[in-house]
Amino acid sequence: MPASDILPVNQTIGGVSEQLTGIPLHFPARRRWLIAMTIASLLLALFVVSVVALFTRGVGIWGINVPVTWAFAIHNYVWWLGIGHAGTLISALLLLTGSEWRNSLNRFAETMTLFAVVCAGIYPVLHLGRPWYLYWMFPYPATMGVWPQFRSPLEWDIWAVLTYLSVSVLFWYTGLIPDLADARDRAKKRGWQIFFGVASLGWRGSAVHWMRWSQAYRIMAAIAVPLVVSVHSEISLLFAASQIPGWHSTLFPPYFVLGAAFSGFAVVSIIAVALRTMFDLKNLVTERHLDLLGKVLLATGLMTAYGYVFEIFDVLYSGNAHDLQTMIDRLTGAYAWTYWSAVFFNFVVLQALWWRPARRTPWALLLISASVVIGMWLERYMILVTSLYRDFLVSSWSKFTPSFWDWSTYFGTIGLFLVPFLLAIRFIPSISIFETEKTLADEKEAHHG
Amino acid sequence: MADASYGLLAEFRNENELVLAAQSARREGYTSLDAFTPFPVEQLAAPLHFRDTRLPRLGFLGGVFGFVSALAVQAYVSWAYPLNVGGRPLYPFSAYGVVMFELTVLFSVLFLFVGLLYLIKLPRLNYPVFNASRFRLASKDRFFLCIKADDQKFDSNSTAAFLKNAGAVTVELVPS
Amino acid sequence: MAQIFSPVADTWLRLSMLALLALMSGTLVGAIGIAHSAYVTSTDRVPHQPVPFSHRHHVGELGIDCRYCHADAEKGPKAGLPPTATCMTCHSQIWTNAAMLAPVRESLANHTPIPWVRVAKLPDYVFFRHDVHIAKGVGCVSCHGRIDKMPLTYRAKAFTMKFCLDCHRDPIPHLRPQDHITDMTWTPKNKDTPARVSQIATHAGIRVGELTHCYVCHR
Amino acid sequence: MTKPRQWTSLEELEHDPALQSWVAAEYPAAATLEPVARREFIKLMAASFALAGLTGCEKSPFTTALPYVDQPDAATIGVPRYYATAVTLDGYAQPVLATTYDGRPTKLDGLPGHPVNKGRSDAFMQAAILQLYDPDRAQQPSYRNEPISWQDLVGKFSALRDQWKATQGASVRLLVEPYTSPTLQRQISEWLAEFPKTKIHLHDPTGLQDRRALTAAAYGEPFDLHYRLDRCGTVISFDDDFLGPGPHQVGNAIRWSEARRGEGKPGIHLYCAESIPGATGAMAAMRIAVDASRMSVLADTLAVKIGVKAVAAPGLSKDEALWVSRAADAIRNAPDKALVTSGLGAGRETASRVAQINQAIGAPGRTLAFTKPANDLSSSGSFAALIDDIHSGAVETLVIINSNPAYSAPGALNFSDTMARVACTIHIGQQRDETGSLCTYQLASTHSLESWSDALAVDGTATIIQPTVTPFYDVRTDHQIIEMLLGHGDIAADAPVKETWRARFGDVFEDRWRQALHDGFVAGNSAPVIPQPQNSVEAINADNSGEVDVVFRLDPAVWDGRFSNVGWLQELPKPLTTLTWDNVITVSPGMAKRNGLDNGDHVEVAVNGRSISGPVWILPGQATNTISLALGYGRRRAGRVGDRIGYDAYSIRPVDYPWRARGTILKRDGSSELASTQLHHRLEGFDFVREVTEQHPALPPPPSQASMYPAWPSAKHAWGMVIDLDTCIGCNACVVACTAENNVPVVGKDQVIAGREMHWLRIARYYSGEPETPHSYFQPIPCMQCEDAPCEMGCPVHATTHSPEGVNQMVYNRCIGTRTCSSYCPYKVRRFNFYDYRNAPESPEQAAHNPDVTLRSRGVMEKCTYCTQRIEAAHAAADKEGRDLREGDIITACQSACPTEAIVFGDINDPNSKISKLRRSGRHYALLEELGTRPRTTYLARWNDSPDDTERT
Repeated sequence: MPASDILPVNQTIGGVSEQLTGIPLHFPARRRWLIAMTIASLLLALFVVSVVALFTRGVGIWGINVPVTWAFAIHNYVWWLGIGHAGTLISALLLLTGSEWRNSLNRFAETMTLFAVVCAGIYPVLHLGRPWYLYWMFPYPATMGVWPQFRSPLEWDIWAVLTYLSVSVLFWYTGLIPDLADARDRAKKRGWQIFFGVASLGWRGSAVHWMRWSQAYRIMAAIAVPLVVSVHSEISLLFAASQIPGWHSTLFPPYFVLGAAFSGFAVVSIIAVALRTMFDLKNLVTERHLDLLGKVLLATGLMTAYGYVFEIFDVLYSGNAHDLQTMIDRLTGAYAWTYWSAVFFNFVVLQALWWRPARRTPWALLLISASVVIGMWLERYMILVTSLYRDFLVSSWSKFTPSFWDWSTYFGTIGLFLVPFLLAIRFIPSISIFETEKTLADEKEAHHG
Repeated sequence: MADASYGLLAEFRNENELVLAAQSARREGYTSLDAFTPFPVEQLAAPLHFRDTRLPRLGFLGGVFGFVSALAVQAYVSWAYPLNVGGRPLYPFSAYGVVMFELTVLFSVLFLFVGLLYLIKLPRLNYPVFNASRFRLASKDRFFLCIKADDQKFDSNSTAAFLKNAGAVTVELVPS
Repeated sequence: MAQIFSPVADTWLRLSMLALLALMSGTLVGAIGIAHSAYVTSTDRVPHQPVPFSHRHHVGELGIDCRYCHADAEKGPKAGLPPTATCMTCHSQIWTNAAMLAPVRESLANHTPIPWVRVAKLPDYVFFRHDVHIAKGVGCVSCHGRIDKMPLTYRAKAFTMKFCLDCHRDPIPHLRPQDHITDMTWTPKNKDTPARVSQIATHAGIRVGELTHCYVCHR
Repeated sequence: MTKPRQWTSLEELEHDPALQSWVAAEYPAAATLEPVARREFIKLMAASFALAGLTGCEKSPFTTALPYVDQPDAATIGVPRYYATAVTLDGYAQPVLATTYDGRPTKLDGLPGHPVNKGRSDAFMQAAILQLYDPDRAQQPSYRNEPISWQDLVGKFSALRDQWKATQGASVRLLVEPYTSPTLQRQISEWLAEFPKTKIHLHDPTGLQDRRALTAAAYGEPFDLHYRLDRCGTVISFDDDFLGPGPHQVGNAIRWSEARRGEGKPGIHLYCAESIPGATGAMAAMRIAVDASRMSVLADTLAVKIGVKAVAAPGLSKDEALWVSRAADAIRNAPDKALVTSGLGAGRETASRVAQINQAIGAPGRTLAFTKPANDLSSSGSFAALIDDIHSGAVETLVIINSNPAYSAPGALNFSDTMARVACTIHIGQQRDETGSLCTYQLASTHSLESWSDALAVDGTATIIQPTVTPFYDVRTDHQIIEMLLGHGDIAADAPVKETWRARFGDVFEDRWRQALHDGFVAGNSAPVIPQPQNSVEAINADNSGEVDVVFRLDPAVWDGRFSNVGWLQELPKPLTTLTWDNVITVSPGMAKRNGLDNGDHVEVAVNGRSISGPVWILPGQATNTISLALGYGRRRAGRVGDRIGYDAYSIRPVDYPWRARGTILKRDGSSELASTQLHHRLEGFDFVREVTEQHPALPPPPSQASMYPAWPSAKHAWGMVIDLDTCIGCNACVVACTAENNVPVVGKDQVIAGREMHWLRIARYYSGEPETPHSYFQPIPCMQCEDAPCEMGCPVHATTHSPEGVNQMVYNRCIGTRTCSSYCPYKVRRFNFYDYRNAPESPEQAAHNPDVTLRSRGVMEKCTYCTQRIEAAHAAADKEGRDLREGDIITACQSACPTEAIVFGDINDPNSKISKLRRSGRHYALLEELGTRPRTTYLARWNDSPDDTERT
C-alpha cells in the first residue's frame, strides 16, 4: 500500500461501520471488560471512602502542613488536567492540519479527556478546608455583598476548568452524533434503537446538515486549540504568580503546556494499544498509527526536556540566591529522588523511540508511555514539594510525607476515571466511524485514480 | 402533485455517482433537492446551492457576548465592593484577561452548538425519510439523493425515471 | 425500514428538554431567593417569650425611654436586658399580682433570671458595639425598627452583612441628633433646620471610607 | 492603652447564683461538676452573655439570654475590668494586672508601675492563668483519696491537734518550699508558738536557697544578690544565665536592655563562659563554651589578671586564655561599670572567687546590690534531715505546704516510700499530684487569681494578692487551711491576710489596704547592705568520678514541673532548641560525633549509680564534655496534659549539690521523634538577621522600589511594627502573650511533629559560624503585614484583604481554606486549622478565651492581626470621645509582654511617633526586602560588639 495510506484498503466502508457499531451492539471481549470494570469499581469505592473520611475529619488527614500547604491535591489536579489535554489537541489541532491519521484516535482520546478533566476538576473541591462553601467562588448576589476575587489564579482555575470541560463535552458530542445515528441504524434490538435514536437526536445525514455540521465542528476545533493552550498556561500561573523560588518563572506556561501534551499523548498511546488488542482493531489502529504516536511522544518529550534544561539555565543566569538554593535542593536535597526519577522516566526511557521497531511494537510503546505517565507524575510532585518545603526563610523550612489518605485519594481518582471510561467504550462507538469511513473512501478514490 | 408523498429517494453506490446525479438533477431544473450520506461530501454544496454563513456569525456573536459579560462581571465586582487586595489596582485588567478569554470561548461554542441544532431543526426523531426501506444504509455505505415532492417539476413517474437514468440502484417513493 | 419513534416522541423530547432547562435555572434563582427570604433572615417570626412583654405598651403608650431598661447601651458594646429589679421598680407597685407577671415575681423571689429569648442576635464572628453607634448618632430605630409598634418583639430588619454595609458606606443620612437617639419617629427636616445642623455636628469625626474594611466588624 | 480602671474587690460578683439556669443552658458540663463546684463555676461565669465565638456558628437564630436578677452598678456587660494582684514563682510575687470579662480572668499582664517588672511579663506569668482553668485541679479536699467536706475536716483537725499538743508538736514536721508570704510567715510563727517543738524543713528544687548558700560561702552569711545591670558597661558571667528564665528574668532583662540601648551604640557588653548555651550567651559580645567544672579555673585566671591574689591557675586553652584576657581588658577599661557573676552550675568555689573579684573592682553598692533575705529559711532543717527523722520514727505528722517532694525530691532519697512511714501526712496544694495522692489529707487550695494572700517580689516589694474571681471549686486558700489546722475554723479568705497587714499598716489600715489593692503593691523594698567577702576560698575536692559534667537545669517551659499541665507552655518552643512537648539530653556536637549520636537517639546518663535514659539533642555551642538534663518532666500525676512526657531528671539528681555532678553517657538502642518547630537553624549565609558594628553603624540604604501600580491611599494612621533584634533575648513572653490574647489553640505533639503548630508569632532561632562556637540570633516573626501582600492576591473569595490603615486582614468566617495565601506567603507566618483544634465546648479552658477574638473552626486560615481587637477598641473609645488616637492608645499583646521593649508598635504616618524614629535608624531594615512586598513589620539590625569584630553573618 502507498506511503500515503493509513488504513489498509482491503476493507469496505460498510465493513468499518459494521465492525465499529458492533462493539456496543454485540459486545466482544465481555470477560476482559468485566475484569477491568471490577478493578476500576474497587478503586472507585476506595475513592468514596477517602472522600468521606476527608469531609468528616478535614484535610488534616493528609500529610500537608505549613509550609507545604499544597501537595497531593494540587499535584494530582495538575497531573490529571495535563493528561486531559491530549484529546482536544489530537482531534482539534490535527483536524485543522488535516492529518487524517487522527481519525482513528480522536474519539477515545476525547472520551479520555472528558473523564480526566473530571478527575482534575474534583481535586480543587476536595482540597478546600471548607468545601461546602465552594459556591463562594462564583459571582452571585449574596446577602453578604461580598464577591469572588478575580485577581486570584485559583479563581481563574475554576473558570478555566469549567470552560474546558463544557467545551470538550460539546465538541465530543457534536462529533459523536453521526456515529450514534449509524449505531441506531445498525441496531436490531428495540432498546438499542431507542437509546441511540434519542442520543443521535434523529440525525439523518442530510447533506445540508453535514455542511452546517462541518462549519460548527471546524470552528469549535479552531477555538478549542487556543483554549487548550490557555488552560494549562493558566494552571501554571497558580504557581508562577507567586514569588516562591522554583515557581516564580516566566518559563512555566509553555513548560506546563508541553508537559501536559506529553503526558496526554502517553495516555492516548496506552489506550490505543489497549483497545487495539481488546477489540482486535489492528485494521483501523494500524502500526502506522502507533509509529506516528511514538514520534509525537518523542517530540513533545524533547520539548519538555528543554524546559528542564532552561529552568536550570534560568536560575544560574538570574543568580538569585533563593532560586539557587531551591535548585540545589531539587538536584541534591531530600527530595532529589523525585527530580532524578522524573528525568529517568520522562526522558531516558523515551530515547528508545528513536528506534523505529520500538515505535511499531505495541507493548514497547505501552511500556514507554507508562513510564512517561509515571515520570510526569513525579515531575509535578517535585515542582510542588521541593519549592514549598524550603522556601525563603530558613526558619520555616520543613518536610512533607504523604499520608495513607493522600495515596488512597489519588488511587481512588484512577477508579473515578476508569469506571466511566470503561462504560463509554462499552456503550458508544469508541472510534469515529464516519471519519474513518471518509478516510477509507478517499484512499480508495486515490487508488482508482 | 402527490401531497401524500415526501419525495423520491434514489440510492447510489458511492459519492461520485451521487454528486453527478445531483448536478444533472439541478440541470434538469429540480430545485428542492436533498442528499443523505454516511459522511460529509463537500462537492454537494454547489448542486444543493448551499452558501449560508449564519452559523459562523452566531459563533462570533457568542464570543463577543462571553467577552463582554466576563469584563462586565469582573469590573462590577470591583466596583460593588472596592477592597484593597495586596495593593493591586482596583481594576486590574491584566488579571481580568484570563476569565474574559475563557468565557469568550465558552459562549462561542455554546452558541455554535445550540445554533447548529436550531438551524438543522434537530432533535427530530420522527422524519419521513426514515420510512424508506433502505434508508438505514444512508448511515453505512449508501448515498441517497432525494427530490422532494414540493418541487415544481416533481412527478412521481417522470422523476423516478430520471433518477434511474442518473444511475440510481434503487428508487423509492417516500410517504410523508 | 420503519420509523423508530412516533411523531409524539418529538413533542415529548422537546418538552422534557424545556423542563430540564426550566428546572436548572429555577433552582438557581430559587436558592438565591431563599437566602434573601424573611425565613432565612428570620424576620418573619415572633419568638415566644416567658413573659409576653409589649414594647408597644411600654414604649409607644407609656413612653419609657429605651435606656431605662437597656441601660448599658451607651456604656458598652452590649445594650443588655433589664435585670428583674428594673421590672419590679414599677411592678412592685402596679399589676402586683397580674398572672402574666408571675415569672417576674418568681425570678425576684427565687433569684433566678428570666430566660428571655434574644431577638436581635448577630453571629458570633460579628463584633457590634452599641455605645459607639449611639455616640455617633445612630438611632435605635435604624436597626430595631418601630419597636414602639410591636406588641410582641420581632426582628424588624434582616441583619445581613449588606444591611450593615449600606450604612457603613454612607452613614451620614442615617444619623440623627443625640437628643433623638431613642426617638422612633424622628426624620431629618429640610436642609436648613437646626435639627439638620445638629445632625451634621453629630457625625463630625466619623471615619467615612474607613468603616467598610473587614476588621471593623470581624476579628 | 489608657490606664485601665483597677478594681479593689469582687463583692459585686460574689453570691450571685442568678445565672445558674443560664449556665446550665450554655455550659452543660457545669452540670457534671460536683454540686458545690458547680455553684462556684457558675459564679465564674456570672453575667457572661454569649461569649464571642464560643459556638463556631449559631444553631438557631434566636438564643436564650439571661440578664442579672439584680445588676451590680459596677458591671457593664462586655466591658473588661482590671485587677492588680500577683501570681507566684518560686515563692516570689510576679505582680500582674488581670483582665477579666464578665467575671472571667482572661489575660495577665505585668503590673504597670511596679518597681521590678514595670508592666512587663514572662512566659510563666502569662501562662499562670491557664492553671486557674486546669481541668485536673483538685476540686475539693479529700481524706485517704475520698472526698470530704471542710466541716468534717475541722473536726478531724481538732483531734489531730490534741495529739500534737501532747508532744508540743515534737512529732510534727512542716515541709515548705522557699516562700516570701508575710502571712504564711506569721502563721508559721503562730504555729511554732502553739507547738514549739515542731520542726520546719525546706525543700528547694528550684535553688533559691542554694543561691543563698553560695553567697553564704562567699560572704559568711546568706544574701540575695541584685545585678544593677542598668549601671553596667561590662558583665563577665561564669555560667550565670541571668537573662534566662526564672523569677529574676524580667527585672534583669529590663535593666540590661536599658543599658544596652545606650546612645547610638550598645552601652553594655557581655562576656559569657557557658557550659550550656543560654539567652545570656546568645546576647554576648564574646562567648566561650567551657565545661561546667572548669568555670573555677577561668575565674581564678581572671582573678590573677585583675590582681586579686589567687592561686595561679593550671594552663588554659588558647581560646580560654583569649577570652579571659579580653574580659580582663574590658574590666580594666571601666572597672566602675563592671560586674562579675556566677551561676549555680559554676559551683561554690567560683562564686567565692567572683565575690573577691567584685570586691576588688568595687562592684558592691555600685553594680551589685545585696539584701538580707526577707524570709531567711537557712535556719530551717534540710530535706535530707527530714528523711532521717522519718526513718528514725520521730515523725508522726507531716504537713506539706505547696510542695511536691514525691516528684521533685532527688530519687536517691526515695521520698515516696519514706513518706509512707509517717502516720499522718497532710498535703496543701492545688493539685492532687504525686505527693497529694499519697497523703492522708489532700487539702485542695486556691489559685493565686482566686486567693487572698501576699508575697514579695524579688526586690522585696510586697504585693497583696487579691482574688479576681471567687473560687469555682470547693477549695480554700493556704492561709485558710493553716488557720483551720491551728483550730481557728473555716474563716473568711481575706481574714488572715488582713490580720497580717493590720499589724503593719496600723491605724490607717483601711486607706492603705485599699490603696495597696489598687496599686497592686506596697511601696518600699528590702534595704540594701554591703557585706565583706571571705578572703579564703574553700577548695572543694574536685569530684573526678565519671567522664562528663552533668548539669541540671530547670526547664524553660515547665520550670521545675509545676507547669507540666499547662498546654501553652508544653507547646512553647524552648529557646535555642525550639523543641516542644518533651525534654531532651543536650550534648555538644563534639560529643555527638564521638559517640555517634544523632538528634533523638536514646542515651543513658548515669550519676553515682542511678541512671535515666532519654533522647539527645545536639546543641551547637555546648561545652564538649558537658551534658545537660532538663528538670520538670517525667511527671506521673500532673494531669491529662503533662503526664508521662519525657524523662525524670530528679531521679538521678544528687542530694548534696543538685546542680552539677559527674556522670557517664552511654548510647542506647532506639530513638524518638522530637517535636521541634524549626528543623533548620544554620543561617546558610542569608541576611535574614543583619548586623552593624561600631565601625559601620548603619546598613546600606535599601534600593528604591518602583511600582507599576499607584499606591493605595493610606488612612490617617498607618500601623507598623519594629522589632529590635539587638535586645530580643528569645524569652518567649511575646509568644505566650499572643497565644493568650488571640485564643491560639494548642495542637498537641503529633501535630507539631506534622509541622502544624499554630503560633501566630514565632521566634526564629538562627546561628552562624561553627557549631562548636556559634553566634546565636533570635528573630521574632509575626505577620509582616505587607503593603503589597502576595497572600491577598491569591485568595479567590476576598477572605484576606487590606485595611486602609495597612493591616493585612484575615476574615475567618469568609475563608474557604484554599491555603493559597499560605503557599504565596514568603514569610510563612500564616497558620491553618487542619483539624478542629478548638477546646471541647464543655472544657473549663473555654472560659479563658478572649471574648473579643473569634475562635477559629476547622478548615480556615489564621494569622497575626496586630491585635486588631485592640486597635478597633481604641478606635471605638476615641470615636466615642470624639478625639483622635494618641500614641500608646494601642499596645499589642507581644509588645506589652516584651521585657526588653524590643517590640514597638505604632503609627508610621506620624513622624514623631516612637516607631517612626526607629524606622529612621541606620539599623532599620525589612526582611526579604528584595521581594518588594513592602512589609510593615520591620527590624533593627543586631549590634556586633565582639571585641575582635569578627564578621559573623
